[in-house]
Amino acid sequence: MLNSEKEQQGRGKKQSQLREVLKRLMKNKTAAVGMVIFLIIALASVLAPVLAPYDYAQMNLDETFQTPSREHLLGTDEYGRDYLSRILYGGRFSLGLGLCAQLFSLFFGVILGCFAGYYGGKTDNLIMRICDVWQSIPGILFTIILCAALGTGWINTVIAMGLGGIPGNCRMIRAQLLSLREREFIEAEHAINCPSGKIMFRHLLPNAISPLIVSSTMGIGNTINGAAGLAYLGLGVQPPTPEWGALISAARAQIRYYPYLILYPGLMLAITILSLNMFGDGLRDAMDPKLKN
Amino acid sequence: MKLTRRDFLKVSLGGAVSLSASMLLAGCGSGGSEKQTGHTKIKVGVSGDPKSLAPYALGNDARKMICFHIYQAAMHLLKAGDTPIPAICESYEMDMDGATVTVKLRDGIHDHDGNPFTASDLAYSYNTTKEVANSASYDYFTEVKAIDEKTAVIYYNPTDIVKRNNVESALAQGGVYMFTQAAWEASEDAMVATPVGTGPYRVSSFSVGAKVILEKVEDFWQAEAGYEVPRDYQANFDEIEISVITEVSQIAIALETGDIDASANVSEQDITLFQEGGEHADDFKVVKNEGFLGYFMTFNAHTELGGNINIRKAICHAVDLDGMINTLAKGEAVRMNAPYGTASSAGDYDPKWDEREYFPFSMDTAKEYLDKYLAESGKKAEDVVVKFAVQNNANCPKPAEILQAKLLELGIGVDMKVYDPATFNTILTEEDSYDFTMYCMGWNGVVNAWQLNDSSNYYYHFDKESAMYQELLSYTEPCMSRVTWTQEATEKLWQYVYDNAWVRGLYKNYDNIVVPKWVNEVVINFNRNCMYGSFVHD
Amino acid sequence: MINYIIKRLLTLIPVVIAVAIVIFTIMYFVPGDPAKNILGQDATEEQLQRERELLGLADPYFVQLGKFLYQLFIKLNPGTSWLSGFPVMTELRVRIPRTLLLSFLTMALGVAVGIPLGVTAAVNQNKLPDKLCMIGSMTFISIPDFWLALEAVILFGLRLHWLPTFGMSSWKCWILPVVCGSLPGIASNARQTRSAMLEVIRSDYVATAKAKGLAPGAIKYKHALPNALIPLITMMGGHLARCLGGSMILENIFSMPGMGMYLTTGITQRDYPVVRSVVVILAIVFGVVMVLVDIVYAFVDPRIKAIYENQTFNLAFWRKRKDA
Amino acid sequence: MKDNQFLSVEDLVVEYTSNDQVIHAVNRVSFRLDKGQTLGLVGETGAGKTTIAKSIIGILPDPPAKVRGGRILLEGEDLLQLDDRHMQKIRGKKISMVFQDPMTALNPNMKVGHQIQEVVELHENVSRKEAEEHAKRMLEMVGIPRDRFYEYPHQFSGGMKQRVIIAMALACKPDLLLADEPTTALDVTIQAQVLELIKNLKVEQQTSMILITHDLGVVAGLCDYVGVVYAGEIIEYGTLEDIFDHPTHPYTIGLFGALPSMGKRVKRLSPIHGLPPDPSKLPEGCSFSPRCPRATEACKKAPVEMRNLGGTHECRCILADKPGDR
Repeated sequence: MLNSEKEQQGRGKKQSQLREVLKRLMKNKTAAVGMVIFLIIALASVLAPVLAPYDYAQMNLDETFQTPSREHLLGTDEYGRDYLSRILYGGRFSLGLGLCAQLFSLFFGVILGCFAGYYGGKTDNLIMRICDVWQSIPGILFTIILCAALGTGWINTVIAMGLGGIPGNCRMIRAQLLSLREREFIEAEHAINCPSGKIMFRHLLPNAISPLIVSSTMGIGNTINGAAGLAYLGLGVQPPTPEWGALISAARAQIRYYPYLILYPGLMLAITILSLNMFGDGLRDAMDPKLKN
Repeated sequence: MKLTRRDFLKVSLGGAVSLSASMLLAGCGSGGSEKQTGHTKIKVGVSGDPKSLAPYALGNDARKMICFHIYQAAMHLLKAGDTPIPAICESYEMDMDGATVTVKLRDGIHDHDGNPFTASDLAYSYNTTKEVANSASYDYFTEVKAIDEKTAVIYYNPTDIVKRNNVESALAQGGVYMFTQAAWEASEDAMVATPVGTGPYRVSSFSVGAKVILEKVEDFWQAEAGYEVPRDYQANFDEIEISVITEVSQIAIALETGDIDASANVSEQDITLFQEGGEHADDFKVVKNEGFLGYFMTFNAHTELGGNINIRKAICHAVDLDGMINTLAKGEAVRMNAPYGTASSAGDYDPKWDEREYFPFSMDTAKEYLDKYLAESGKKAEDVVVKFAVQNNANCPKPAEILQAKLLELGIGVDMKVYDPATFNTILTEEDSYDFTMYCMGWNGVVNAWQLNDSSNYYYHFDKESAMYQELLSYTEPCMSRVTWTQEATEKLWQYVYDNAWVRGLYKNYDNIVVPKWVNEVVINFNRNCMYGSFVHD
Repeated sequence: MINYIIKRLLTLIPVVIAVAIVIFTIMYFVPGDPAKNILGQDATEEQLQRERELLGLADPYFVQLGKFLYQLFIKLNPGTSWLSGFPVMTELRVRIPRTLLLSFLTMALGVAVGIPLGVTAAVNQNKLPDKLCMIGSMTFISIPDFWLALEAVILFGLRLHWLPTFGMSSWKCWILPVVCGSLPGIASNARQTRSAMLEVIRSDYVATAKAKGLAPGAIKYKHALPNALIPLITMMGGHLARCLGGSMILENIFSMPGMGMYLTTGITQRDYPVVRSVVVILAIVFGVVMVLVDIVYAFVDPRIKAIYENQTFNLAFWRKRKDA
Repeated sequence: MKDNQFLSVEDLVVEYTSNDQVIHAVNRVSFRLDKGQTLGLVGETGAGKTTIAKSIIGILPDPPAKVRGGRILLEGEDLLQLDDRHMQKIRGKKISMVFQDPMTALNPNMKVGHQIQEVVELHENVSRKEAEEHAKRMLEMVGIPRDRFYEYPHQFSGGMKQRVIIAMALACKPDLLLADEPTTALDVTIQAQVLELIKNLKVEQQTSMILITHDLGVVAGLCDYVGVVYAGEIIEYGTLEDIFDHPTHPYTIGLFGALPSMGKRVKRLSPIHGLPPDPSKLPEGCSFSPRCPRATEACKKAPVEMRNLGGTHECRCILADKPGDR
């Protein structure tokens, strides 16, 4: 009975904490604006099939490079495909790429970090040295090599970008866990011989996760930006998929003649990253009140 | 006292330094090219990095272009497929059964450092190239021996000598450049950065991956000894400055800011700036030169869809060739009416093929063939998914996207994957990972594409033990050997490949060469490289 | 202090060896056959086989690995590029300085402009400079650097003729790439400095300094900034990685042949010696810089210096401290 | 009115605004301090004691805090009217402050000696050499060996750090020392030493001092006058004897009731019930009325003025007409 009572109390606490964070978040205007913009973009991408006036792959070779007009709100690209629908569908791939890569690196980073932070000693040292090696190949270089190794395409790019982020998250979680581990409520857990897995994921993690969530929200934008860089080098997502990074890189040849081709995906990318950063800032302040100015 | 190479370099370096200093003051970015009469210098922009200028190195167009200015081969070709004309060697005799070729050298030959060039140097060049390059592309000859000062014998690999065009052109096109033993031994870096050849130009400065400056060789042996110098060996400029510009859109900008005078790598989008009616039409002109790389599609017999004649025909007829040419090459491209060849590039190309219909684009015929397949296989259009492998170089994915859109219109699914060139080569060898491919390759003959050996790509598409393979061989075999080759055999091969739709040639882009107005005539060599040094100008 | 640096450099060696093994394994399992890539389409099967033997690709994984490590670390000979026959060392001796110079210049500009921007934004918080700085940094973080570079080339190179657009013939050629490369760096540095400064400005010792009668400027630069710099220095490692990655793309746009294109073409053409040696050398450079960052970290933060200096500390303790 | 009045604070009002809520931290506080005297400001935490001190020395953090009114006359000069450049000359020279938490009050990145030397160089136009010598002397004065001049704050214990802060504060012989709970963060033994140190230096340098604390024992040991602060107002003011022997305001009585004393046999301490009022919504009338056992209707209506109970003893309570006795 004692345990269940603690459960309620524990769950109650977490719920209120979540509501607390949301309340504080709403109060912070920039974060709210950021979240709203991001939701609009995410919604537009998800509803792409409904919103998009044309199918994104439907070509019309005698209507190439149309500047924005009534039928084609954002004009057409070099094959006469409607650019608005390509950008909307592109949103799916780009946001998907950003989200999945971050979730991928968050997932593995957290597991590695928890083991390193919680068990300490040899496992900690081993995992830390692996992270050292992993991080000593500079960021984008590691992604380039992985992209070449795994080959091009959306899924391979997600894996390549995701793998790059794991050591960073691992270190962050480990640092949090190290400081939390000594706290009394963890010793209390030991006292009632709560299984270590439960301690790690039910109690340690919720307290340690907040900085990671902040860094991941900002990471999404950088991942999409990185994908544009990869597409420029001819790796990552390849032309048929209308991912924003690939669109920007493909449009660079026409930068002088049809600037709108690089402008629109670039703007969408910029707005997404802007909104994510604003949301991330707000989230960090909401989650960590003492940081509030 | 002959200037040894070391102090010559010192002098030229000094010259280069003062030259670049003056250029620095003039602000290397500002002002158009010097407008004095009798241009003595041409600035060229290339998009590929020549990397190494050693005589044996393999490599891209930029390297080949520079090497053709510096080195000479045993013989010389004016146009691919012609009979070679004298260069280093006066003449050659072929002995088919003994599998040897004996060559007679001209006299008065010396390299840039003044070392005399004898038959032993020719033998040395061949043998060193074969040994140093350690690459199988020099397997066509085994060894070269010098008999006396002026004659040498090249021992061919017996199986190769039979191949039709491997003998004569190998003397010019075989990738072996002439250099003297003395120069080779004197060079520390195996001539990678300090090449010493016998050609009309020599390297005066070389900064890795950025800029190569070529300088006219005053005492060019061929002119000095009074021989007639072919038009692509004339040295009409004192200096050629070759800058490597890796970003394609920057080449047009470099032309407009005057950093470079000419380039053959301007992108299709930017070319309109320099053609008539373009912004810079009055300073530049564009010369069209048929490209080397052509786009085409091949089908994989191993898979169920690739092996089916109706599907192949449906896909071939779904190719909107005019749409591709107008969209991607602004209407400027050479259509291929035969697998792998065009009239000008392939010696064995039969002109009457151009009059024939070659898979005319019509969605209805494509639909017909598709329905035939659907009836045969009992499948519905939706659940037919074609696996399409595309090579990711020289803009291959662009025509592939147009084809993909057309096939989607047909109602069948297209699982299109773009592979970088290296991975693409391995994908070809995997039997079931693709139904058909699109890639671009350069061949100088319809037959040349099939004839080489059993490991070339197209044979991968066939199951070696299948009857189809034997049938294919029955058509390619007669064209293989130099002895048994006839035009009818090539015609039969064309017909067989067309009827079975094994290969569908698409088109070849033109290489647009942008040159300044003061260049009157653009000189292209047999290998389609621009010989900037020999451009005729006022 | 010195023996700490030596100890720290010694730990670098196993890391670099591990990096070499990792990159070797990745390239070993990468699809694509180098021999076919070199000989082209028309090579026969036994020609390919002979080429693989020549390149040493035929022998088993561990033999190849052993040879590679022996050549690289003992003979210090990274071999020659399979495609161009150019010894990798000569090429790198020319290319490494260009990439490193570009990366360090962009990093330096990023720091030199980013940090003061961050400080001014933090000091007059929620006033105009703060808002401007934040909006500016938000926009520059989100623009891909190659788009920025291309627009800059068109504007400054083509339209205004102020600056050369490519190559390295004069120092003026470096202006555009360095500025374009440093903008994302400036943006992120400004943001991080601002949040670090905000935290420091609210601390007690700044109140003490004010109580002592120091002028706001003196407080800002003598007391607040040194303490705000400490967390920034740990970010320098990540900042350098971004600059290194960014310079790879900028090198291509401005045709400044550095490690970037050399590596990417090496990868796409399966030129193993090039890829392996470039990655190992980059890892070494990156490792050494991280050690430098730690040493600078010690100079700036006396508490860390104390840990380094007293002999009794053991590596594990220090590791934990640094990783935390 | 340049009489010997050293410091006079008249009707000081300070408010904090944080996300559109206004907090009345200090409401019309007035008190006087003669040269060489020590005033103890006593009260619960959050009563506004520190705000008063910070507004005197002028280091209130500007965005949230704002001085709404009143005057702070130091030797006749109103500090609130001075611009910042002027105030910089006064801070550290005429007025200096000792902070509560020694652990974070010193710049962790600067050598201890230099932090003292800095204030000396700032206010005394002496050469760097002399300033260093002066700083070393100050260190010795507070009982720290002079060769620890070049060490960093993290190499000192809490007590030692507080000594450095005191050395820094008294380096330029200020006329007025503001001590904001100097010993709260220290354990008892160190507390006694630090208080002893402050006492000796105060006498030696004739500095007048405002001591802020919630510990009546400390006040007893050091102060000449005492002001009891509650909810941003001084509710009782007088000499040490007035307050300790004749506490009249119910809150002051409650304070002493909550104090365990060795002499009396008391079974249970009598805490003051309830909590201090919310500073953003102060009650009408006497701010202590909600918690005052003897509160009447009159107390709740109008704000209560300070009333003189004779001599130096004043109290802000309408019921109080003569000094009570304990």
